[in-house]
Amino acid sequence: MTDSLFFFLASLTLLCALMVVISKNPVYSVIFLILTFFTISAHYILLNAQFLAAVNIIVYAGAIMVLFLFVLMFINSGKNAQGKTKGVLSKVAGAIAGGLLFLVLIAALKDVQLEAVNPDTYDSQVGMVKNLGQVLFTKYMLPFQLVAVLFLVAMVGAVMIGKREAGEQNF
Amino acid sequence: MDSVDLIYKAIYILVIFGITLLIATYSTYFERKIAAFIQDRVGPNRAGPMGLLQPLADAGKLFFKEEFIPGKANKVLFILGPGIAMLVASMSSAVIPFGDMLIVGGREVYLQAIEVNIGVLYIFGVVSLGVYGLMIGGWASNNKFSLLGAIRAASQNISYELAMGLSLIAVLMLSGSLSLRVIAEQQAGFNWNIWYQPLGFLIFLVCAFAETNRTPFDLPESEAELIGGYHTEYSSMKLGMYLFAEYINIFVVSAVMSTLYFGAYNFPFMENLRNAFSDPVLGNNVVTLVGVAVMFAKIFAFIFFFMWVRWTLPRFRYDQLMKLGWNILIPLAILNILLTGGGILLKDYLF
Amino acid sequence: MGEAPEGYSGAGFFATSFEKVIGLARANSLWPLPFATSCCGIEFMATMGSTYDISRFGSERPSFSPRQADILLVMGTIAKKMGPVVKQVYEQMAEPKWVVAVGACATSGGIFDTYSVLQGIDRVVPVDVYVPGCPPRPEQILDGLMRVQDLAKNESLRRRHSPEYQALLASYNIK
Amino acid sequence: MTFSERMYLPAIAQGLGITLKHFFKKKATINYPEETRQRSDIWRGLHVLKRDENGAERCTACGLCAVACPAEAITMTAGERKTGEEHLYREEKYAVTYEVNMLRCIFCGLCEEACPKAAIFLQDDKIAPARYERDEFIYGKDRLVEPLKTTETK
Amino acid sequence: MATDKKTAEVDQLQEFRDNLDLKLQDPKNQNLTTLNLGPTHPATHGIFQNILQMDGEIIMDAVPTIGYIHRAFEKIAERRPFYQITPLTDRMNYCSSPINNMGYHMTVEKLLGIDIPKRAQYIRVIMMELARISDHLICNSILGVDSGAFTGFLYVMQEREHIYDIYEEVCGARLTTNMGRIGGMERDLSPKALHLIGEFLKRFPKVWAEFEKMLTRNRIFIDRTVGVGAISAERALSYGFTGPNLRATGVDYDVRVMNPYSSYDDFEFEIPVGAKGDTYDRYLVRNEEVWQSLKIIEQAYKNLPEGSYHADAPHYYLPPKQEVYRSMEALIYHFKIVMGEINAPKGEVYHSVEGGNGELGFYLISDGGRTPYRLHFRRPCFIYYQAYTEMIKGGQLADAILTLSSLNVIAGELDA
Amino acid sequence: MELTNENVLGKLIAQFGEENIFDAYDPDGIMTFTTTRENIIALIQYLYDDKDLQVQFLTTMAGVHFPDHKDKELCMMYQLHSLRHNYRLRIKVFIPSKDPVLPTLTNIYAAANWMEREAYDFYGFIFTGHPNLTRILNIEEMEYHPMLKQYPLEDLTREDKIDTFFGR
Repeated sequence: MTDSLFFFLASLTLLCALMVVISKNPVYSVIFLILTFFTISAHYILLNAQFLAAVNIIVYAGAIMVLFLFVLMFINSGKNAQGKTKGVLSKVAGAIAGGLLFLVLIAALKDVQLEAVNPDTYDSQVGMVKNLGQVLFTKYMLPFQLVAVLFLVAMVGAVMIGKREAGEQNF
Repeated sequence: MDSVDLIYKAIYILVIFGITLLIATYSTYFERKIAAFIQDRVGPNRAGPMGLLQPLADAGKLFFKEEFIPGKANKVLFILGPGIAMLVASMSSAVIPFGDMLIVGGREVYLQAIEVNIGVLYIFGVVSLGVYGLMIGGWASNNKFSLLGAIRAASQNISYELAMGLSLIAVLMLSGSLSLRVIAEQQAGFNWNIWYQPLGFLIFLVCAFAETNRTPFDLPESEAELIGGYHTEYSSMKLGMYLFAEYINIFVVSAVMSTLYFGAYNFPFMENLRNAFSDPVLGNNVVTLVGVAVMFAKIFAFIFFFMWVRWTLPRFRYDQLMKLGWNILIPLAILNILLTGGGILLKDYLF
Repeated sequence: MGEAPEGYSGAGFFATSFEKVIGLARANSLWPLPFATSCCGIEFMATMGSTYDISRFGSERPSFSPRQADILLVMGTIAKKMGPVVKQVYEQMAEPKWVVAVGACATSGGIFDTYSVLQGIDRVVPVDVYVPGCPPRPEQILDGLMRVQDLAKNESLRRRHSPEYQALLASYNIK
Repeated sequence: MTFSERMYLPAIAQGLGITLKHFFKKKATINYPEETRQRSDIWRGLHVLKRDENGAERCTACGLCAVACPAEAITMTAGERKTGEEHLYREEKYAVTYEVNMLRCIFCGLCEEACPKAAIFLQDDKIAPARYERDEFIYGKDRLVEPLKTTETK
Repeated sequence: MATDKKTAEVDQLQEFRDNLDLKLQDPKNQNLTTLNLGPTHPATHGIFQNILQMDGEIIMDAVPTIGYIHRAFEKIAERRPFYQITPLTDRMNYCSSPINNMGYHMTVEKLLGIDIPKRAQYIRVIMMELARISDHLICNSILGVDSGAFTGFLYVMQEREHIYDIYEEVCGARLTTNMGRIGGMERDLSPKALHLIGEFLKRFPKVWAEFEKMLTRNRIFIDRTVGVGAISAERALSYGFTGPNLRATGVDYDVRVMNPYSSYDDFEFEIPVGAKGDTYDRYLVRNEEVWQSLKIIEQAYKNLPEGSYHADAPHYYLPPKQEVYRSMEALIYHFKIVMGEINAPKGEVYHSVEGGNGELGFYLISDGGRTPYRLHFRRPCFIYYQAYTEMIKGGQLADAILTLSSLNVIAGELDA
Repeated sequence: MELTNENVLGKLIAQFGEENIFDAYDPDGIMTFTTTRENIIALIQYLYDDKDLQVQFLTTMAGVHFPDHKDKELCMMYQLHSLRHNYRLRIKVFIPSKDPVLPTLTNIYAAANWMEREAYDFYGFIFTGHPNLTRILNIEEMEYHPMLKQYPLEDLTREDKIDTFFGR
């Protein structure tokens, strides 16, 4: 049951992800990207990481992609972009780059051995909120705080850049 | 989970869905009646007794109105928009505990469709998706007023989600759980969260208004400016679904507010009532049923409040709305978190 | 094959009572598009007001978007400059739609028998109900609304596909 | 703005208070068509062509009303009264046809004012009803002339 | 005269607007959206069109189009006898038709040289001030509607029904009153009308105070209106603003005081002025004017003189009906007046009254015929709407809508 | 200086000369005089700038058509108002209908913009220097200027009246 569900979800994810790239209309791309996030969230749930699943939806699907869509709507580039065709050179270059990436991935994954989970010691609650929190604030305290600071800096920087772009009134 | 439980869940989900739809349908009626009463009018009174069939007439009319897709619209997304709005709206009532536990034939039956241990996050996630319906619909209409409405909806929802989430965190700090059922259980009797979180509730209330696009935050569809906003180009049932989704959202948000801050199905002296019965099963069931009634009373009170406010206040302007969200509500919510944290620490220290 | 008894021929019994139900629903949920240009628009405000309260008929939701409106209430003078706009709005409305010409100006031009005023909107769109008066009292506007309700109640669901209706639209050069 | 006004809430609460007060107030609505609103006695409603005490038509087809009409809504043709028709028409001249185009009419009351014979009146108890067809609004004498009063009732 | 009140805010706004043109030329800002506001947009009460150039929500430029209900009043007036123009004036500013009526009548009376008895003048004042109240209360409550607060509108509309009741008792119609005649009023105030006015004076202040309470100090409303659609006194005067919209900028020009007509000099009242000329000031000025109008009505109502309600001008004022039936002379006058055979003297007159919206002027040229040779209306709305483009530039879409409703542009008057 | 009609007229004649300020009379308490189209703008500018007069408010502009006056068929009336002194005056300019050209007033009064467009729409006045002289009230396609006396008022498509009674 879980296996078939996994394969179904995985293929759906891949399909949606492909559609993101293939779709001509950027709005469709965004919508497929959102679908991709959903299927990934479903994967998280399969892995018993509900918190991650919810946060994935809230943050990525609920906020970031809304912003993407927002920007797309503003510039409304869907119609303009469709007319343009890319040159042969860029197509070839794209194909080569993609192929190389594929090769690297295969090479990297070829020798990977999945460690089998020991059913006796496996804690099914490992992905739950409480455990996650505990781990973050004990074992990974320093990286977590560093990431937080990094985020804060990035945010402040984004605000500064945004402000300087838009309004002469404030700065 | 055995099959009886599954059947029970299926029935319960159907019932909740039905009730949601019914309440949403009749919300339109109550909206019109309440508006009328506030404005010294009588409101719809010619369709059926006291106009009670008015929502059905509206629905019937909308069903049989011409389906219209504007020539320049993006057909797929144009149809998808109201669908998403409706789907997302009706999904969110799944995790709300409308009542405590009933004991039927020795079996404990919880009056909640799905118990998820991250119920709050679930609701939050689903609500945050609601904006897609408006955005996609508004964009697909290929109408500038719709597009403006869609853009307003997007920025408004994102901004107010933040403040909403932050105000929620304070509640979560108190309860220590993301499960709505646990949060509800902790507020037994009269131990409601509102007593500890008045500021948080206020922020949440304001954000709830904004998230459901109700006056004074109804900018995405403000009639005087954008005609109908994102649903300007919609006719027939697609419009109906948008309107429906709005009322379902109101219902859900009212339910969430009752659960988080007003003790859900809890009411004062419920223990006294429980102890008044000699049979504990009977006592439990009576208290639960009264609890359900209390829960719905709270929800209706909130729905009334939503409508009452709508017919009283002028709406904000776009930039003022943003200012209120980012400059006032978010700092206040953070302050609230700090205060709550301090309070909890102080309590631990003192007692 | 014998003749069907009266009332059972044509559309079946269920179809007709179904039509009746839908007709009733439509009649009680007529959302107006107030195309208010002048004085009659002010009287329409009075009709929406507490004293006359158009909401009793289920019509208090003014749909300024033509897609969502059921009746086009043309109130006030329609100048020749405005005529095409009226027609465009009418074309944008979704079926079923009705048009009420309220007041002397919209119905016939009234006292404005001048070079710039359209002598009655029935020159650009088909009108279902005429309401006289300059401006009509709110009672008369409600009266007009009730006439439309009568029309809606008795209208066949298929009327909008009938050749007569198509011919009517064609005579106004609509679509 | 004072501080309390800055806080949004007091003004909002005040507004909510006012609307709630109205929620319980007596409603101002008049249930037309079941009830009708009282109109003043001089309300300018639908036209009527009056008869005199003997039941004869007062109108003499002088045409003043048509001249006075700013909307040019009144037309009439005059005729000579024949002998034997004295009970029908008060003067020697009478209106053979008398038409008011109710769509054109703006109910300004100038015709009533212009009439030297007190024949045309705008009555306060009737309003021109809405109708479906344009032709139905040409009110001829059949619809304008006051019905004959029978002796027993009014 | 002009109080010369200026604030830095208005200057700032003006500067911002001036810079807009520069911004428009900036190639970065060429990517503007065109938004068509009207002619059937719900916020254009009445019909006019604005094609806006928007940068996001900010209006960079606007091109107004009017004439959607042009009805050729001035042409009709050249073809109708003097008395038949009264119904026309009703339909010009239909929110305050009695003022239009009376203004026209006073113009003709000025041409004919008729003096009106005091009682008729007082009745006129009462009616005109009632009309002003009904005009202002529509304008201010519509401002509420456009900002989303619908309910206050319906509260004051109930009161407007009572004003209509009074009209109905005086002339027999609700909106297009056709009230008054050249030489006085059509009929005297009936006891019932007097009673209704008394009732109105008692009841209305409470309703109006309640309406003010709902909006005036509500921060949302203040935020929406303060500084919105502001115009400086200089620009306003250059555009020819009059009435409440000019007074909101701080210039206390009021025809009722500057050129008193119809014994306005008998009454005590104040002219409220604003300072910034923004939407909020216009709202406040109108609100205060309603109170002043109430004061005037109260004075006129208390001191209503005895006497005739029309001038003794048999050539121009229709004789009473009873006379017509009896006396030959009256009948002849009656015929002559109705047929429009009484020729007015040659001459030209300008007369203006303080209409609901500002100086409502009538410029009448008579060549001695039965109809005016030329009748020109100075329509205040025509002037306001011209300035609208300038007033909304740099504001947001929502501001534009509130500015429009606070200017109280009435399409019938705008397009004539 | 007290603003009476005589004083103002004297002042203006002293400034612009007898030949440019003529036909002065006082039909209704408002001083009315005629000037030429060459002087009209300078005159209004003078009235605007003068310290004593401060006539700084354009009340209205109205065109009039006199088909019987030879070479003076069209008349443009400017009515001005000095708000500070509450003094009104009226200036007329007569021009032939063959050559209906006037200088624009828009540089002094913003209000003149639409008033001049209206005059153009109704009578066909051409205002030189006007920023946007197009029809304002009527449709752009209209081929005549409807307020000229020779054109009919009525919409000629009206069917529902018989003219015999109306005496017009």
